[in-house]
Amino acid sequence: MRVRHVLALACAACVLAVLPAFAEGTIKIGFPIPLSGPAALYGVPILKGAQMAVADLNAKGGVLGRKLELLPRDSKASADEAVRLARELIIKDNADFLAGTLTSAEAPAVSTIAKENKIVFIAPSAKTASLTAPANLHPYIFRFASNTTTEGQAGAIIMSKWKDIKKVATIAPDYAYGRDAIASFVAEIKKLRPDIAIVDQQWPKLGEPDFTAFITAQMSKQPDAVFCDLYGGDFVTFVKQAMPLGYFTAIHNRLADGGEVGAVDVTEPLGANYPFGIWSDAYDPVIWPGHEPAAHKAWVQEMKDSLKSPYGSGWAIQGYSVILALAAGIEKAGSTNSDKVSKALVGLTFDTPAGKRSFNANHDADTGEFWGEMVKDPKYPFAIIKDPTYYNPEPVAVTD
Amino acid sequence: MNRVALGRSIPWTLVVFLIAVWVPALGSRYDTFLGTQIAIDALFVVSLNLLLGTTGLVSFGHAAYFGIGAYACGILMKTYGVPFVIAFPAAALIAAFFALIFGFFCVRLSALYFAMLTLAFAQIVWAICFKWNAVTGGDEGLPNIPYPKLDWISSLPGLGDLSIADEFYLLTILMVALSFAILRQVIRSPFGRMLTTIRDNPERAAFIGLNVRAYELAAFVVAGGFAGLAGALYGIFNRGAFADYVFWSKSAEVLIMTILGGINYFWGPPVGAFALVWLNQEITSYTQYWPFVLGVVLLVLLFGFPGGIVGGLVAGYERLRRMLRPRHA
Amino acid sequence: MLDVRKLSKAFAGFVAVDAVSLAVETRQTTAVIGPNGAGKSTFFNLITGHLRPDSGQVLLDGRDITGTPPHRICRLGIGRSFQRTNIFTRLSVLENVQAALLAHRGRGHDFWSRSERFYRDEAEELLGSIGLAHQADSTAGTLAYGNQKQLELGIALASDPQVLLLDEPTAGMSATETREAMKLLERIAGERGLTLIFTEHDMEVVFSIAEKIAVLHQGRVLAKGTPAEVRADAEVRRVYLGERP
Amino acid sequence: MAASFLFSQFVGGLTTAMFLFLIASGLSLVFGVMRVVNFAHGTFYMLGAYLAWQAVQWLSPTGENFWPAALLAALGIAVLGAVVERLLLRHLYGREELYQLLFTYALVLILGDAAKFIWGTGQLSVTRPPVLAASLHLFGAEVPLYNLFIMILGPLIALGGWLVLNRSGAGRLVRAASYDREMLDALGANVGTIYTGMFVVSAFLAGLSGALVTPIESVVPGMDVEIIVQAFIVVVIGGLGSFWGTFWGSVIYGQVLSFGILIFPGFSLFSVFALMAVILIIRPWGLFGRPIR
Repeated sequence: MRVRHVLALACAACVLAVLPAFAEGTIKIGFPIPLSGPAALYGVPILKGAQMAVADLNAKGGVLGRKLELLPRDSKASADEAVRLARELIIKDNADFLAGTLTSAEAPAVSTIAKENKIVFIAPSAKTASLTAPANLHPYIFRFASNTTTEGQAGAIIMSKWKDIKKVATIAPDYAYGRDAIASFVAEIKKLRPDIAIVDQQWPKLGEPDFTAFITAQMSKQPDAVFCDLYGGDFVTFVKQAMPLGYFTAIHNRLADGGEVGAVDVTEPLGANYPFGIWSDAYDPVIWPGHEPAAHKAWVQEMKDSLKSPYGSGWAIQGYSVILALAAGIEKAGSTNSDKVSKALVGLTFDTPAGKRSFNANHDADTGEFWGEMVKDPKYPFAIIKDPTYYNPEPVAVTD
Repeated sequence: MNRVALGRSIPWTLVVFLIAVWVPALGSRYDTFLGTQIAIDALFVVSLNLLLGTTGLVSFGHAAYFGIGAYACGILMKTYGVPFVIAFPAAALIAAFFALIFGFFCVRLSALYFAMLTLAFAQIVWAICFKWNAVTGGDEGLPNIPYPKLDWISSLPGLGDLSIADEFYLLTILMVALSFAILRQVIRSPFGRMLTTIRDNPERAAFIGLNVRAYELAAFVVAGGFAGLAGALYGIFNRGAFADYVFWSKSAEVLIMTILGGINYFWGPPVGAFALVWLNQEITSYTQYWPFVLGVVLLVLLFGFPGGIVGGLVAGYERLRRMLRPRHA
Repeated sequence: MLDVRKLSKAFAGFVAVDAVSLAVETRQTTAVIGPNGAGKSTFFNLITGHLRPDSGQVLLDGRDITGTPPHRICRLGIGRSFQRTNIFTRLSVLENVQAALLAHRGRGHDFWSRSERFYRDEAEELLGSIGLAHQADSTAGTLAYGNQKQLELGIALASDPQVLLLDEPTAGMSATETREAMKLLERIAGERGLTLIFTEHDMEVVFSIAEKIAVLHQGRVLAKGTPAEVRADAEVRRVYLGERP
Repeated sequence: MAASFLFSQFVGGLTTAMFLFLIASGLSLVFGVMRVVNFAHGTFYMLGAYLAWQAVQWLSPTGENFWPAALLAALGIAVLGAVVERLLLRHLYGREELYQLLFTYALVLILGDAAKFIWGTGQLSVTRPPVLAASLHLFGAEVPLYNLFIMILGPLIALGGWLVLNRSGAGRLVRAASYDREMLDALGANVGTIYTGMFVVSAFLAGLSGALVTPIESVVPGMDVEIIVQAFIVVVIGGLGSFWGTFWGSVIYGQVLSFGILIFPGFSLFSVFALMAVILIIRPWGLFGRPIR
């Protein structure tokens, strides 16, 4: 008798332990993203944006009647780590979808995992054109960010208007993002201004702690202007080291940076030490005098509250929008089956705080960047983008 | 002490292999996943232990040959479309070749200097992997290494329809078991005996007529080759080769696994690999501070159980046997 | 047999061995004596290739072996024991001797056989002759000190040497142990026709078995000759024998 | 190319070199005397940086009190070094080198995570001390005063270290300890105290260099692993255990890195690894080391 009781109890315990795994529970979204190191400056707000979206959607009853659950993991901006986490999220944690990753090293690596496991993966910030190039495109990869082609072209268009420059240098992190963006910039600037010569190209690694030698080497080639793709913590360190070396004075602050260093996330830590007068971009200018959409204003307030930050972040919008896009896809597909969601996402138009966006047949969203000159404003203790202008040059067919 | 008869006559490699075969059938997808990782790590640590436990050489750069194997196999399979049956042994040969070159310089130094030199060469390999964008993919690594063609495994009688991950698992444990059998034999061979004399006393070893450096180099090359095999499998398993594989912290990690299991036993290091992988997946569900836990485990090991898990078990078994046996025996 | 000519070695300006010459006949037993720091061990290390001499020559059977690495010297027929016991502590006694046999016979490159199957009988026989047969399966490191010294002799003999260099073969032994060890040495040298060169502190031992004695002092040869000649040497009496406690 | 640019490239390289020397000297001293390769040296450096940031927050976020904060940080790390040596490391002296290596690696893991736990994973930053915030116009190049300060401090520390090692009684004991520990024990010198002292001095240097780097570089997790690799290269190039070797190793490293970037921009950090490879092939024991076997 006793034995049977014990057995029954044991069985019940087992069933209870196993139950949650089988219940039609939450929709799980694996979210590997850099939460440490210099890239965390962007990774953390992206994650917070995503968490905000999940909270908003769940407050409205979730998607298809099921709550969303975000499974964030620190990818340390390393492709190796991101791959490991992505597989663990799928195999161990039974994630239904993947979103996240920050760098263009992580996203392509995770994309192959998504393809193999037939799980939809939406990248909020990886820009490398090769992510969705024909050779690498598969049904499950989607990108919400603008791509390196757009970014390089935007930079070239801006720089082509600086009439007196003849010698241009570039500096960008030495991996897919930097290399692709610089390639696109160089191709476009040569088209727009054949009189311009590229005099120097520097390739520090991502997370470089000491830029001094790169800076002095670049100065020795005496460029008139610089196209830069350093971003996040790297840009903060770069500026800190370049200022006393007279780098910005030498180029008269004629530098364009496509790495979203116009976002509050970078301008705030640099404060008064920001190289005012350079041109840069942000996905979300946050401080947006002029033609700001009404919905955006309300959302920014919510975002600031949610981030507990008086100035918010220019990156939260990427995390937020990715989750909205995924939810819209699931809603349209009426299922969490990745094959169906993937079909639903192609051509889907959805709302984001900065307006409507849609995924094209190439699985890229038509996301552009807000560019402008970085200026002082008495209302803020840091640089802001003057007249943020939306740049979204026609996406060009990418040849691999 | 090290002459325990316990299980000497049992062909452990075969036994463990026959048990491991059942994992895909009985376990979850995640068990197979962990099993693959443990099997590959086990091969990696056993190759290191040929240096550490058998020859008495502390290599702090063993990850170099693991990484070279991963890149070599990955580049051959992905970039050049070479089939696995050729790429896999080629990875071992290439890793062994690099071990020969680096080892040539390393064995000229001894003890701590040897360890530091192996580390230095491993960092050079890392720098090459990290910077040679055109070949290794640089910072982004070499993602998307294709799986080998393994449909034939599913067509074997009695196996049924297996997923590619299951098939790769079976391939992995087969390769690891074969490697174990070879390494076990090498250690038991006269060559292996010569290595143990070098471990115990290099001065004396030279004076029984051994060219100590040549033997150390040979051991280094063999260990490098098998580390290369482990790396080749890992590159496919982890769906890519990355510069992190070669970084010095990876070398430290294998050393930890090896001594955690116990360097005085062939099966010590694989037990260490099993324990560490298992512990990692248990701990990471509770806390993100895995390095902290690993550090504490390491401290406990260094101060409490220098013989490692298997060393501790054998010592406990010995004590128990002595307690249970009548005195006069 | 062994002819050492004007061997010199200096360490950072300090001359440890200074133009030492020594000719040893086949089957002769030679003792090299001298106070601590006289250069005895360095002298041995120069002969066996552990150190490279600054100048001078070592000839074995008329063949120049100066600067040859230790493992080759060993192959050429010079065996040696060390001042600090040098055995393979974690192997069994039998495995120690087996390993030496394998190494000497060039079997070390063999990857595909089992090492324990080689030369079992020979190793056991050798252990018998040095009186360690009953300890064959013990771990070498656990042996008593005297037995470890015996084993070291066994390892040296496994290389089938013609010349055997022994650095303080009885260091740390009691008087009885010393007597037994020397008896064993004499017997084996006789059986195998060995040429023995040894260093020793115990003058009783030295004068009882050495046929020839060389006295080293501050790196130089102070005196050479038969025990009687050396005993009679005034210089030796003054600087060396006189200092004996 | 104008000479002023070469000069500024040279100065940049020298700054890097002197920073590296500050860090690597401690690593080299501990190895030279105690035969311990302290992987945790980089972690001491990182903790020094975090402590300096913390002290600056307490004392004055605007940066006037940077100097006391830096000193405080260095002293804090020295105390940490003493605790580590006295409580843990000393129990491993009799053991194989492998155990000491792995012990210091355990410290890397534990202290690195502790720093993450305390200060988070974000990037922290300290402003330049106002006294040295300006730049000097020298031979047509801008040389930040702070870099100049580091370039002067490096050789001073080298000279000081050399004087202490070679001209003082304590230094003689330290050098003797590096040759033969047993002999020193027999002479009645307290080797334990010498070792503790050495470890504390080395930790102080690591903490100090960590504190001093904060005005130019960002304080982030992982900066320990980054720096230990560089310090290690310097020590290997110069020769393990050679104090002056470490100094010249740093100088060579800095210049090769700096001019490598100028001449072969595509290769950047690879130039120093190539340098290390060449030196190891010619002299595996380093430029100033002694062959040991």
